Amino acid sequence: MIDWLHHLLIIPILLPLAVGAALIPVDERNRMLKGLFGFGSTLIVFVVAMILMRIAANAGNLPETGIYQLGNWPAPFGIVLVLDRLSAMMLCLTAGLALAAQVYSMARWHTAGHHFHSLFQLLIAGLNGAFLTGDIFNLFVFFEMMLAASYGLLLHGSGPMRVKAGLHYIAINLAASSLFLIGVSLIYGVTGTLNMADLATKLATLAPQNRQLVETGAAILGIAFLVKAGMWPLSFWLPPAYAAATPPVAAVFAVLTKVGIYVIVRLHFLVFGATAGASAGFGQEWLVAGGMLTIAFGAIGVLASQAMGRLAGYSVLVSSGTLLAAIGLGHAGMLAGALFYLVSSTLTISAFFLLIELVERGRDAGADVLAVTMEAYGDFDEDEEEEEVGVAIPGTMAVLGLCFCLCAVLLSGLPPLSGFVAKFAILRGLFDMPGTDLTTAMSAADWTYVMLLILSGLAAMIAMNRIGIRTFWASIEGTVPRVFVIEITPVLVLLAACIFLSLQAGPAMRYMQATADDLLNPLFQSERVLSAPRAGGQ
Amino acid sequence: MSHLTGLPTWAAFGVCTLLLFGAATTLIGSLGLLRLSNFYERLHAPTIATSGGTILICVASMLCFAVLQSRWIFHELLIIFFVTVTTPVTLALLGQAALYRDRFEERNGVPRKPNPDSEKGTD
Amino acid sequence: MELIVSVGIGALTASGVYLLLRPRTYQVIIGLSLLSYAVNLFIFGMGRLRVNAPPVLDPGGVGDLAQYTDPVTQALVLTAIVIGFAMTALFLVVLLASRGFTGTDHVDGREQRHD
Amino acid sequence: MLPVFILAPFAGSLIVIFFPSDQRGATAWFAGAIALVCFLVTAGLYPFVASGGVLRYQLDWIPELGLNFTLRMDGFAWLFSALITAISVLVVLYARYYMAADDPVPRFFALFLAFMASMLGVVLSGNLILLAVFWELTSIVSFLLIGYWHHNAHARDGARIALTMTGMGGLCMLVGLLIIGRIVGSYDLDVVLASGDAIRNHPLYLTVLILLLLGALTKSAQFPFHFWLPHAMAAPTPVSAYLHSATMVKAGVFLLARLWPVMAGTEAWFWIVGLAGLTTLLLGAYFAIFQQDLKGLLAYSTISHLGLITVLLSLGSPLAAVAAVFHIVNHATFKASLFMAAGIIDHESGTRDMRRLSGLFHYMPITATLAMVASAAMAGVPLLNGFLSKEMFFAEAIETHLVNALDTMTPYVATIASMFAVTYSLRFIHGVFYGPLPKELPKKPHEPPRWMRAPVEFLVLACLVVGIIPAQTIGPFLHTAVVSILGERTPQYSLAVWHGWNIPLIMSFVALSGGVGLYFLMRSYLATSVEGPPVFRLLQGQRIFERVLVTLSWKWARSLEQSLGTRRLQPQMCFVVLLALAAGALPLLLGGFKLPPLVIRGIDPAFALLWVIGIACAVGSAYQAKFHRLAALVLLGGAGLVTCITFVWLSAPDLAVTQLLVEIVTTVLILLGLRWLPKRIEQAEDVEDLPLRIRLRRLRDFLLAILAGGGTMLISYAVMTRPLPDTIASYFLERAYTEGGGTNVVNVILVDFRGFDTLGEIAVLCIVALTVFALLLRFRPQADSLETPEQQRVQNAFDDDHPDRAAGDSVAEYLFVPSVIMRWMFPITGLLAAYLFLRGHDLPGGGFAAGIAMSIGFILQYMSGGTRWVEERLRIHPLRWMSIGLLVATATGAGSWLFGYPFLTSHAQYAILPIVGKFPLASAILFDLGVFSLVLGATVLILIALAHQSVRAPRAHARAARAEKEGVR
Amino acid sequence: MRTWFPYPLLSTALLVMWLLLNQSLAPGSILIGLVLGMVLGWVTLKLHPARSHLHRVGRAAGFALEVLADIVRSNIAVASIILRAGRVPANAGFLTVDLDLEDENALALLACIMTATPGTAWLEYDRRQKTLLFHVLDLQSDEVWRGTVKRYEAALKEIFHD
Amino acid sequence: MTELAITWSVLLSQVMLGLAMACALYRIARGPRAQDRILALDTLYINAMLMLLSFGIRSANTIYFETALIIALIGFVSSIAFAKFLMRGEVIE
Repeated sequence: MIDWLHHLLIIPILLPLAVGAALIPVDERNRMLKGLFGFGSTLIVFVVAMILMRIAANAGNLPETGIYQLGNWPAPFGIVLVLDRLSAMMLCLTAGLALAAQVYSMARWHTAGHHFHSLFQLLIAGLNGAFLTGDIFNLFVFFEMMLAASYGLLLHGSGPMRVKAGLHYIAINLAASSLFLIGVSLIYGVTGTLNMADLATKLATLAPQNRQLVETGAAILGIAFLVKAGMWPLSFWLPPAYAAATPPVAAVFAVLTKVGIYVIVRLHFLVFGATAGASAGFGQEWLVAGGMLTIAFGAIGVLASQAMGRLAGYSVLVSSGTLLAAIGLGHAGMLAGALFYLVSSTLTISAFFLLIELVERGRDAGADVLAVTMEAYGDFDEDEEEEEVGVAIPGTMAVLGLCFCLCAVLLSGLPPLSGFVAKFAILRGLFDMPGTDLTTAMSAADWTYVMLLILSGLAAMIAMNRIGIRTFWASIEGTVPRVFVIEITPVLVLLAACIFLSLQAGPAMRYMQATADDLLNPLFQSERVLSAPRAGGQ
Repeated sequence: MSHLTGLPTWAAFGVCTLLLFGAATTLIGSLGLLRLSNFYERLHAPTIATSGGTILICVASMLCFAVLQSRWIFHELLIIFFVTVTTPVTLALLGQAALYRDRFEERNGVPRKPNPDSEKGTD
Repeated sequence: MELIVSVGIGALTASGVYLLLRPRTYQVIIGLSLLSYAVNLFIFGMGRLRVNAPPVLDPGGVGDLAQYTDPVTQALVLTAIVIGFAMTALFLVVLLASRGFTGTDHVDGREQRHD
Repeated sequence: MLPVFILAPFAGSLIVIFFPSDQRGATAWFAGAIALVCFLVTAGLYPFVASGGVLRYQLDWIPELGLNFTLRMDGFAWLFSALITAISVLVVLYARYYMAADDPVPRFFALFLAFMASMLGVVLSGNLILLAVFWELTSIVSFLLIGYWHHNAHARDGARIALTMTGMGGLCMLVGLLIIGRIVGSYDLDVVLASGDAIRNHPLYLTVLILLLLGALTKSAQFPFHFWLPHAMAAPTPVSAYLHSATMVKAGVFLLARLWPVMAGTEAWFWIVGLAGLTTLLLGAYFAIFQQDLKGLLAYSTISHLGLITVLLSLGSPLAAVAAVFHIVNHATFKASLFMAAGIIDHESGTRDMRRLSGLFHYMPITATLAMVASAAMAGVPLLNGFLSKEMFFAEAIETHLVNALDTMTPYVATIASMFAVTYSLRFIHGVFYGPLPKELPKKPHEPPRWMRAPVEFLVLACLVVGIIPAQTIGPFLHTAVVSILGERTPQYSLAVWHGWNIPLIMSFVALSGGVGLYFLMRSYLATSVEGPPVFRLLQGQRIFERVLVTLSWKWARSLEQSLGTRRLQPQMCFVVLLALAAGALPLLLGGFKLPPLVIRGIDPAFALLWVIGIACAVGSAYQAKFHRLAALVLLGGAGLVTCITFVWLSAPDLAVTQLLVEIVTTVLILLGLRWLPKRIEQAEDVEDLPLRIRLRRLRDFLLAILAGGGTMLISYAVMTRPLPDTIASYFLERAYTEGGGTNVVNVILVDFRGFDTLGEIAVLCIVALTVFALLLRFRPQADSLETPEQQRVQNAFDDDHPDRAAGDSVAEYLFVPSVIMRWMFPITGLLAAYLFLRGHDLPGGGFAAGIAMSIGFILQYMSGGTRWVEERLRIHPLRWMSIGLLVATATGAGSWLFGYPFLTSHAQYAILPIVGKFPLASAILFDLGVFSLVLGATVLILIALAHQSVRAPRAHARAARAEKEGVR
Repeated sequence: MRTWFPYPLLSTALLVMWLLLNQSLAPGSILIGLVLGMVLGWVTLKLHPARSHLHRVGRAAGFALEVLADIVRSNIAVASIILRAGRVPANAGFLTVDLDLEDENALALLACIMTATPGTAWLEYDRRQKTLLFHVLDLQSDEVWRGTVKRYEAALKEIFHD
Repeated sequence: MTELAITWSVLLSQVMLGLAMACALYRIARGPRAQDRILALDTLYINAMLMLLSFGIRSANTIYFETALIIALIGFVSSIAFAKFLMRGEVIE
């Protein structure tokens, strides 16, 4: 029984991989069949992820359950998978999003090109691998797997927009991958290890010159992650790419940037945590600055977006910036809030990406342009005939409108949904820093962060408001879009997840707090990885 | 290079000579690339390397390892064989491509394609 | 030896980076290839350079470990080579597709006035 | 009991939305019932509250963060709840008749109930954060309510401005509340209320104050945030009546009153709140006079009255606070009734423009009477409730609270504003109900339905009753509320109509007579003037706000986005390189890193020569890549070759083999692609002719490249000259043979120690192959590369011109001898692949190298025979190979589960087979077989998919040509 | 036998190659070599390369030596031409020769031999008219070169017997 | 003595091979025509192969043989791809 549970840890990687592989030779005419198999696989992964989260929450910190030594080689020599609260949470999030996107795709989008479901499964495998692995080079491999699949999925459906955006996306990420390799190998060249936990223990004992080299490696590595995470000014490719992707793909992409953030969180706290000696907290100030700039840029972009797709893309940036700065500010209390924000914003943005296409289906492009120009010059038809009888909204539009409202509320962090809870938790963590006097405990950076957080919410509110009014209220000649049940259900489910998260914020926050505590205790974590016993009693 | 000390003098001498001659042949062949004046002439240059140079150096290698490991080592023969077999493919293709291009641009005084019409036309 | 290799890495990187910053897709793909050579050598170099060290174990016994080259970096380079190859192929096809759709081989899909 | 206030309306809202839209009556009944229940519950709770009790309810939400669902009802909250619920009952009743039959009422009532719940939430919140939650909820729901008639541009704008303003304020307020929570250590309202001194003395008090006021003043439409309110009039009148009397705008003053014990009494408070209040009071009243829209007049009057309440609260004296609370109630009653009356007028006559309305008394005497009483209350006529609170206000205004100019000004401003109030009230009555009978009204006016008027009647009655016998009616309730705010500081006050001859009375008199006089002076002007007050008309807040918003959030944002961002690749790449450089350099520079000494000894000249060549290749390739693509590719091959020799030189034969094979495939691949790129002819590019910008850019890129190259050079040199640390490699070397079962440590690492990497890596290859395949299926070549290459055309033409040559003879001849050899090479490459594969575990080679080698064999056949030729003979299923390869590799790894070991645990053994002898039987071999199959499949798929374009393109070309021809016909 | 080894010569060659690669004559190697030769023979069958039959293996050996001698000789000749290239202008030119050889493999072999001997380069073979265009680096006399080619051709014809 | 002789002669021959590669490189860089470059690339491959063989002798290790073999066996593939590209305008028809 224990054994069975033990192997469960690798299922989230292997199952999608195997299913993805098995689906390759199946004829494309059987798309539905492929889709069903893919769905089944993701569903199992989701269930497994849930079980893993339970395990992680209850007994996950025991080396016997949370560490999986591939090939039965112990850390730091072999590759290990590490289950903790954070990785379990990310697995759940990914699987959840993937389920929604997959169902959505089966309505029409998976017919836009070939091998959608295989690529999708392989993307999930890559994502899960990146979340679970405890080895930096293996992380590279899974990063590439995930990226390769994301390239494929971004290009799914082809067309000039996607290909153009894809070209930039791929070029930048290839450059970033080179940086990744340089960083990893540099770290290996100086420390002689690839295991994250081992690295954490070794860093403190290095000679200063060597430590500087490791820091260089880590900084270069950091650039690679920040490209993925979308930090300004490394993120210009992101909004066009995400806006160009087909909706189900964009929905999953929402979690892709979070991989960058996840890794930064991981390495930052594990390797440059309290035990890192002179390197403790390395690069924090850069994260803060970059994060804040990213929030600002994202918020500006949100305001400047005409199309919802771009708006969503910039929202991704805002979310990334918020998290990066929160990590960089490094207050213990904020971390739990930031993690909560991570989950909430990812779910929201995914839902929004899925929603956008449904909403825009029935719209007239010309009306848009008109509305935009009118607004741009501040012109309003003052003399318009006022008719004070309401117009009934068709059921479909009502549901879409409701979803849009929820998205807007979530994106701008308005109460009472999880977007608000997340921001509140972050701010509260920021304000509740230890220190007797609030005025001295908080730095200028902290205050700027507060301001940016509020302003970005405001920007999202204004932009969503504007776009929502234009879409739902002012559409001059819109036809009611044809929306399939399997398209709207995923959106609703994702939003319901946000609502659930808001209602269950207490338990959720407890989980996040425990996660944050884990992160802030790197010594324990590395001890756990390095002391895990081998199977077969050796 | 401690391993090479195991070679008896005669073998060492042989290996050295073969190697030097092989390398020199190759160098001459490659020099041909520099010194010959047009492409068709240069086309002959690498063949020195592929035949003379390769054979000499491969024999040197065979000799060296055969003596060192005290058994017959022939696998360099494969190299000689394959180089000989594959070079014509490249050279013939390249030569033909050059011919075609030169004919098309009418330069270098290449012979025209033997025109079947002109010959058969007299029949 | 280290000097030569590091100069070589530097030159490959410089050429690669310069091409990455150029506006033609073909330049970029050549640049990426050059950069990947540089990166492969860099990774390899991180295991330190050894001339004439047997890379393969003697089945009889392990002997002195210090005489072998670092196999880890070699394994890493192998992985990197494979992934690099895959990515070159992908980028090539994407640039072809981009060229097909936009009619130009400029990286932005439209010609700038200069370059 | 308390959750009922929140749950019932919210649940009702959810239910109501599903009512059929033609069921106006049922929907209204349902909504009304819920409102009534809430009201009755409130009423039932009075005895407890009146006895000084505080009702509490707590549900954990996020206890760790101090955010709980805490409801708390004290006297003040009770008063507000009563007001909210009572008025909502009346508004529902009113709306039942007001809303048109075609209106989608379920949506209306659903939003209405939701709004009521949010508002109740605001007043009942026992937790500051919860209060903020409900606060923003009121903003959101009011947005939807105001935009109910969203097909009207006004409604949309009004809704948007309202949300933007109040939402913005709410966010600021949240920060303020968070700071309070930090100062106090809790968000619990009781705790906060008990720690006034701590807050007032805190250094951040001013910050908190400003943030809170931003929330409260925007919500209460105080100057300079007042302008959203008149635009919110685009909402259906019941909504206006509700929003502007008991709710929404009252939330702002509610907050001020709620936190009054904590925040008030300081000079900052007095100045900021007082100044805002006084300005609003005066300006609101002044603007109200000049409105032509009935609802506009009422809206500005609301602004003005809220200013009055704000001023009262700003004074910091308990008595003023009492007056404020009292006026809150009074204002709610008369303003709700006035809005309803205005709605009736609008409803029955079809217009709200006062220039068109007159003499309506004739048609609707009862309504007119009711409106007159309510207006009188608004104007502060004695014997009506408005008078009482206004007198209290006057009384407070003349008191000296703090010695400064503002305090001195207050009584004068109060009197003038009051005078204006009389003027606009009079205008409302006189202009609309008296005068000549109206002409050209859209509808013929008449009295409204009985029950539509009932709410107005009730409210007006309340005005009267309270106005006449205040102490007996409102007195106890007011007292309860006041005590709950002021506690021990509750002053002595008397609610009586007559306080004797005193200054306030004189002020009232002055205001009344002055106001009447002013009205008659301005009457003719107002009857014809355009909307809005003179001078200020040009200064429209909403307009300015819109402009600012558009400029900030649209124009500036767009230009900022464009200047901060880019959509071009080159700058992005530039940033990546720059940041990477900075990231690499900074830790070293800041740490004072010392470079290792330069070692020139021991340089092998041959090796040095090799790298001279390598560097020349690299640089040449960079130089040629623009115009001589082929040359660049050849040079790239040279650089790759040098890299490969370097690997051999430095004892890494595995790498050399793989690098070489990959190199060959890559070259073929790029050549395949080159066909589809546009011809690029070298222009005579004179460097001098290029614009400076270009030259500078190139210089910059060149410098960046040099820096990047130099950086990697230095770092690699620094690391390589350092002694090797204690690495994990020794572990592998020790165990590769004994436990991994192979002597080629690199390969053992690949398939065993770090086999998982390999699994991922082949998955990458598989993904890329799929992507390439999928993308190429949709490939549309550009028109100019669509036709067959020039060479082929010429050669085909040659074949066509000569009758004895069949089509394709040229190519057949061209390839005649080479293809014989290339064909025989196929089995040979197969053998090589088998060789590389089988020896992999012990010697350089392995599944990957074997796969690539085999795929080269295939490519060779394609090159010699062409796509069709090969595919007629060999059935190639690369997709199947890939799938099988990946599955085999995975299954091999999973096989170890059967033995109770983790994934990919390898089992190595040398089996003794008959004849064959000792044979390695590691499970890793099976894994490697998977790798082989996948690599073969993927490589072949990529190359062939690309090659197939050449077959597809002529067909596509022919299709296009045909289509064009048909199009011409 | 034919069904098992469609190309006996190929299979033999592969076996030899396998043994050379593995540098062993162990029964295991031979077995694997045979199996590989067989399997690859089957696969090759699908590509239908032309079959040829070797006759007179002894003649072939003699011919090989003859060619080897030619290679050595021409290596020296060409090397001297290259070294003298600066001073003496090369006397290069194109030549055509009619060939009777029909067998594809024999022609390929001829191409290999001509390329392997420096100084002659196989350029173009017109299959309809059976003429070969080749390039000679040192064109002293047309007939000598044509004679050489004819000599090779005759030997090959004998060996391949077509 | 033999050691010295071998060391020097191997070194000398490697330098010669290096120079041979340099000649090829010169032709690659200078052209003038595409076929010259490709021819030179082919030469470069052969020279590299010989360099590897000489390195095998120098290190007295047969483990580097495969790399040389691969160049001999399939090194020509890229050259013929180039050649075919020149002649036909595309590599695979």
